[in-house]
Amino acid sequence: MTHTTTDEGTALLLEPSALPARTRLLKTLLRSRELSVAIVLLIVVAAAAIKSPDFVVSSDGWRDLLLTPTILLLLAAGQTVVIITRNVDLSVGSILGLSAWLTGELFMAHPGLPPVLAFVIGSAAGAGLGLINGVVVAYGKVPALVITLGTQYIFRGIVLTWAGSSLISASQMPDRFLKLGTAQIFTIPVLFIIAMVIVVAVGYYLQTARSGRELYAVGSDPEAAVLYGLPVNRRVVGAFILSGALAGLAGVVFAARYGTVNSSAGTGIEFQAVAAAVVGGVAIFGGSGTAWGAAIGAGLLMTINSALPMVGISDFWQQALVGALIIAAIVLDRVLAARQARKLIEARDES
Amino acid sequence: GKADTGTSSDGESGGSGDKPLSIVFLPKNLGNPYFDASDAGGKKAVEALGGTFSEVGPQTASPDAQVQYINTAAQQHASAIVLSANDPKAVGSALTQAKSSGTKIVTFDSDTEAQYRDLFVNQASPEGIAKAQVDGLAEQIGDSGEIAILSASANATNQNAWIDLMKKDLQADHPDIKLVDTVYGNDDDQTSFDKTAALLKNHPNLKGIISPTTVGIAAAARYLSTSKSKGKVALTGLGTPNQMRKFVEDGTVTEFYLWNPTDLGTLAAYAAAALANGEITGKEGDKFTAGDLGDYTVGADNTVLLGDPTGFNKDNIGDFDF
Amino acid sequence: MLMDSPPQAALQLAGVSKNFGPVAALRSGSLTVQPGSIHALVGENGAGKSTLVKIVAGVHRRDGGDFFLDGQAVDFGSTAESKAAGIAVIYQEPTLFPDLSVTENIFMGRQILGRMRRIDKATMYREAGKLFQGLGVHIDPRRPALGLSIADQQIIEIAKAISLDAKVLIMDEPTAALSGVEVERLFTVARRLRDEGRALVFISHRFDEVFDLCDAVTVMRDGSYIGTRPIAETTVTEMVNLMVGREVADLFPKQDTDIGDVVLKVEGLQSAGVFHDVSFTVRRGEIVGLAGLVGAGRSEIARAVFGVDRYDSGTVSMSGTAVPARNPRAAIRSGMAFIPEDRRKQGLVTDASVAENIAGVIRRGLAKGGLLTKAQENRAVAPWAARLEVKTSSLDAPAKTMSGGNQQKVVIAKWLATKPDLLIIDEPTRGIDVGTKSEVHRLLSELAGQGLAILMISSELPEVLGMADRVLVVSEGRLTADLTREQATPETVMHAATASSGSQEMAR
Amino acid sequence: MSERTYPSYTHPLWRRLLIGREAGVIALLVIIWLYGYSNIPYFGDTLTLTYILVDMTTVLLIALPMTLVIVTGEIDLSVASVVGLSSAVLGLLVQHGVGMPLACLTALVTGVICGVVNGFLVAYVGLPSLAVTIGTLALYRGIAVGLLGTTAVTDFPANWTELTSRVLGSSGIPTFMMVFVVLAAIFIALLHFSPFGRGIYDIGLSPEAAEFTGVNVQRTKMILFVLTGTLSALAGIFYTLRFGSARGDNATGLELQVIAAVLLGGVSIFGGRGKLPGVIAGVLLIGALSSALRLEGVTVNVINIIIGLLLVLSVLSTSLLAWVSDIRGSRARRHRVQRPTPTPSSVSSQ
Ligand SMILES: Nc1ncnc2c1ncn2[C@@H]1O[C@H](COP(=O)(O)OP(=O)(O)OP(=O)(O)O)[C@@H](O)[C@H]1O
Ligand SMILES: Nc1ncnc2c1ncn2[C@@H]1O[C@H](COP(=O)(O)OP(=O)(O)OP(=O)(O)O)[C@@H](O)[C@H]1O
Ligand SMILES: [Mg+2]
Ligand SMILES: [Mg+2]
Repeated sequence: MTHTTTDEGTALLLEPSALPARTRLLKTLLRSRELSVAIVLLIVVAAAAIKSPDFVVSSDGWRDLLLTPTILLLLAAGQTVVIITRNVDLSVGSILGLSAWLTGELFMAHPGLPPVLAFVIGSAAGAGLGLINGVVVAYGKVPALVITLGTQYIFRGIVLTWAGSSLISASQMPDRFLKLGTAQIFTIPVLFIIAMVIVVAVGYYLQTARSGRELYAVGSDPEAAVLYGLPVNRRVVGAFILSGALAGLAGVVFAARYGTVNSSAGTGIEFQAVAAAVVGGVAIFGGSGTAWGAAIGAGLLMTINSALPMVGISDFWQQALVGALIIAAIVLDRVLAARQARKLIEARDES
Repeated sequence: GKADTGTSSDGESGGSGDKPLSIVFLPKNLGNPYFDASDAGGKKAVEALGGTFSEVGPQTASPDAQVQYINTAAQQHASAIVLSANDPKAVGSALTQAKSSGTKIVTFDSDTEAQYRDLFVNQASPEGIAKAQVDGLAEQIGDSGEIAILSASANATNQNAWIDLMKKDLQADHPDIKLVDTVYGNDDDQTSFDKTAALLKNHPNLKGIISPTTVGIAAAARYLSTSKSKGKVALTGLGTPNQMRKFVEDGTVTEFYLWNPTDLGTLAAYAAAALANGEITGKEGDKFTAGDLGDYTVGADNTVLLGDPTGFNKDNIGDFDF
Repeated sequence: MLMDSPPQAALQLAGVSKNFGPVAALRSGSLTVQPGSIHALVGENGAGKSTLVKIVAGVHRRDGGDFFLDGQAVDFGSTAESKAAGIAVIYQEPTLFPDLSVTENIFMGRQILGRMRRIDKATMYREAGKLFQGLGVHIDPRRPALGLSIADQQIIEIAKAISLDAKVLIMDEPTAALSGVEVERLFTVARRLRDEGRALVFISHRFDEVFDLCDAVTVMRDGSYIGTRPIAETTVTEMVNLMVGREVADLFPKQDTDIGDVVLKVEGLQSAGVFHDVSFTVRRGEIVGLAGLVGAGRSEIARAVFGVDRYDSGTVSMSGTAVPARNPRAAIRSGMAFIPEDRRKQGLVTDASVAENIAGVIRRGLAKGGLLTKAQENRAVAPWAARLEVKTSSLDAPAKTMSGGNQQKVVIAKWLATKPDLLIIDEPTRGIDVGTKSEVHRLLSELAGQGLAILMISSELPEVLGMADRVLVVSEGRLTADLTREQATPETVMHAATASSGSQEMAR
Repeated sequence: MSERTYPSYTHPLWRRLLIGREAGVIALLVIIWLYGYSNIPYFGDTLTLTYILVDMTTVLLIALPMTLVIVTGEIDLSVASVVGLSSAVLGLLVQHGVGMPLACLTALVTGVICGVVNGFLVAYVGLPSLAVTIGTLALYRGIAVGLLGTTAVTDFPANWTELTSRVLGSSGIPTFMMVFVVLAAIFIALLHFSPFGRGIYDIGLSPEAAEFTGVNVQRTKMILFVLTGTLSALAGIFYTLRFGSARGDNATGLELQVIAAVLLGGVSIFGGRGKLPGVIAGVLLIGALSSALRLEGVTVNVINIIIGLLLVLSVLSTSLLAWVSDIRGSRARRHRVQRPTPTPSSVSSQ
């Protein structure tokens, strides 16, 4: 089996070890979906900045550019982990709402509560709800789509019951906490830093931990995962717990950022989270994709929303553009995957 | 009439006296402190009259969800529905049906088309509301420069009416002020917040924002208070004192306006009761008493007017709690 | 439990049974493997070998019987437990994660950890490289598993099992897709493991391999243990007799028939990476056998002919009329019938009823005014079920509750109901018990006698040799021989089947 | 060969009708109706019936083709956006003075086009429908909102808007239900009494086997997505006329209601299982339950929780039953396994 690397593309697929380490890394990076989405994101930002430099240059513009996607960033990273296992979590919007309300109630009851503790409690509450989703999906052997659709109704119903028609406003939460909503370190908002640290950690975990890699295996072929002796149910439950925890955290971030919470916080955001993951290169049927890609996807979706009016497109058309973007992303994925599969099969003729 | 052949048909429409008074308050959506205040006023009034009060409403401010609650109230043969409409037309056929089964319809805060209701309780004359906000802002920004409007939903009747009047006022009395943009926050806190951010970015020379909606002005104030535009971009509009107190005190907002929503709810409840027990029919010139608020007369277009809006500022905001 | 027999068996199963609903996959399976030995497990398709393996692996839980490991009674509820107990299994069907690299596939769940319990990729790639070197193959450790040939997939499975460092290594037909050289390398590794004192179980349908490699052999038939012999004390004939339970000649009741006009004509069929320049014909009354190793591409050729798969170039025609590509409906209209190899996934809608399955293709013709009722279906299918003597309690029983042989009869009934001119049948008797097997053979023979053209793909050499009027041999996607009934012997067929591409032109 | 005869059915008709999720849903519907009739004031009014039916008409219409799509194992999340888009198109045309018949027709054609786009991407490009329709959910809604901007078109002729609230005599049944009844009959014939319908089940149970049997999987899926698009557009026209208001954001979030109702009606999200009568009962169950709860003064939050629980439990019921019988089975097996066995040495010496 002598293999002369004629076609560079196939070489990267079939004989990556034959390439020098640096070339390999570079080529993998250049072909990665993360990079292409990031480039689109940069183009969007640049286009908006040319029209209106304030979009990036002014201190508020810069802060909002980073702050606006923060919540979706967290949700998309959590959603990625679930989608990688070939499931989906439609209840994240309701979990966010519950956690945001919980945060408000906590501060009303204990105004002296350290903000850190609010983040911990919010995430823990989200993790608990994620645990419910995960256990029912994994051990009930029922499709995640249906279960999380059901729990979406249930969790939202709980927030509604709890919150009723009231609203927790900024004046009812301590300033220490609300300041976090806009606090900056070296001009970078604290909430954004928190979200980025978490996204990077989740991405790193998925790449370098055994259990992280097992999530990919479970989604790539669930039956094979059982034959391998992988703890499939535990991994699925774990994925839902992580997604729930991040949604819970996003709820606390929501409370800090917007300063006002009512029972409808986070309504409908679950589709955006799924869309961000899909745009960021996460395959909807599991097995591939990164949390980083999803985060960039989230950044792109949210930034497009605020950039469109700058480039003169009425914001009524934003959603249409987002939809077109999602479809373009999955069509592109399919085309690339089909090309790769074909190359791999044809390469068998030559070997 | 046609559909009303059920078991509990009570014959006479209008329910004269002997039928217990039951009034359903149906705000645009739940979770809105403005409606909390008005419904509280309504509740007190209804209970004072010895009737049963109930407050129902959808989660989000959409007309289709409101229709279901109108239907339910009609099924229960409620004496009257007191409604703030999410769409002037979309709730129309449901209201017509409710009317035909004997329920009186009072709108408040946001009206429907006139044929669908018996009475509209107007918080303030649209002209008065528009003028208060425009003149207020003009004074704050020195009567010239770019301003923008942050409204609720694109279809909110009252908002659109006020915006039209504001435009006329601007043209007539403030030629140097330029309205550069109107954006819609859908009475959603997060959306309004993000729209404010976008407004400031898109219009670097913006000098003022008018937000004629309580959700919008609070969100905009919160954004402004943390941005470098605080104190440079003026903000006014319609808001509740409790929500705005903080921003008036920290200087983000100089003055904003509102009528007293509790009084509005009270007046609507008394009007509904008067209709239900046949005291008035809603035609121009009808008179009724609204408890402590005193006597009111139905004006043109079957409308009752509460009064002029109040301005809230550093000096008087401490006197209010709603 | 106290032991008195001196060398304690590494693995021992006795009287193990397993049912899948109404299907008794294993009635009474027994197997005793000593440490430091290689034990062959043989039996016909469907004898229950793989089921036995899956019980040892913890995939299935046994319904009854005893299971000891190193003398300890065990009962595995999951594959993780059996793995932890030191059992490594190479399953018959490769089970890889297509999205992951081959190295990750090998080490999944027990990756080598470096600093801070992070996965040490560099070491893993190195280890994988070493494993492949030991097996004498060239596979890049970094490439994805997607797109590997069946043979390469099997090698990954072997590498995975070897790297587990297990006390007991079970290999379910690991050589089915391998070439001679690769088989030899595997055997070297296997012998080394045996000499290290491990116990190995080797399943294969190739007797030469069994005699070459193993120390003892256990024969199974029809889900039951038949006997165990030291390899030195047995012969191929004895093994076959034990496996089949009767004289072999019984199995292939081939009638002589008159061979008529060309029905199917395939010319220059080509699909990149799968098969190349395939041309052949099948005539009325003729049974053409398509032989070759697993993964040679025979099924792919058949699927392309029938229009389920695409092809790049070439033509297919039925009785002189061209059949459009990638259109099974058109193929059916032209008179083709196709019984695919995977009965449960492709041949049947297992959750649907017997009646719905048999009526599957003809139902469009049954509808009156566009409407179709269950009654119409039942009326139409009953004669076909009767003709094939399908054993079922009622016509609305789901197909999944039936035995493999009966399922195959349902598939055949479904296609015979279309009154085809050509029947393509892929692995006609895979997983079918001996009795039904000869029934199927008799039926095929009878159908050919009535003038049906039959293209039969089979991995069982005796079946091909016994049934076919003509044998086509496929190797690596090319036709490497076209043999008459007289020319076809185990030697000529195997020779052509292992011919590597380009080394030999087709011997017409 | 001996002619065997086969009974057509294992179980008698009554048992076949009684087992299965459909029977459960229908029973639940009847129970709620009877309970409401005797215990909840005003529930017995014909007006209640009218309101339930009018409220659920859009869901009923879309649930018909949605059932077929889900039976093939796919899903269409874009339906509510198609409702919004067709509503926007209708409104825009009426605003520009186009006559109602032509405007309605154009709105329907819009739905067909939406369906073709979904169907093409799913069936012919082979993309997962979940991802595709999340994309078109945003796309179609975006176009709808983009087209109408801030305006709501309300000037529809009264004789058209009245159509949606007209009632059949004194029965309380809305006249428009006749259209639904005809459509339901067509869809039931299509799914349960036609070769095409059998193909739909085959695709859902085993797409590979269906392809081998000569079912045109791609074309079938295409047709089904076009049907969802078309009926969603019809629902959009109904919705617009009922509220007399065309808005781009009409029926936002309706897709989840439709899917919840379909799943509640016994359709498996994995495909291959489910019947239309069950689905229709499922939709009416949600309608009746919500109406009953509202009349009892239960608020929207509790209604949400109840519907969510119903959905989760109905899907779990099959698993729970299997689990219970599994526990029983494994207990029995453990008994067998632990029974005193011959020593290994005696076995190996056979
Ligand atoms: N999951 C299952 N469900 C139902 N029947 C099964 C299942 N697995 C195996 N069977 C049946 O059990 C019997 C034994 O199958 P098994 O795979 O053990 O045979 P085998 O000896 O390995 O055959 P081969 O040589 O073809 O691999 C067959 O009739 C098969 O159809
Ligand atoms: N899951 C798969 N992934 C990648 N390639 C595959 C896969 N299955 C089959 N192939 C490839 O397709 C070709 C034909 O395989 P296939 O097993 O169908 O051949 P076959 O001769 O019909 O063997 P069988 O005896 O199993 O029917 C081979 O090149 C094989 O490597
Ligand atoms: Mg086997
Ligand atoms: Mg094959």
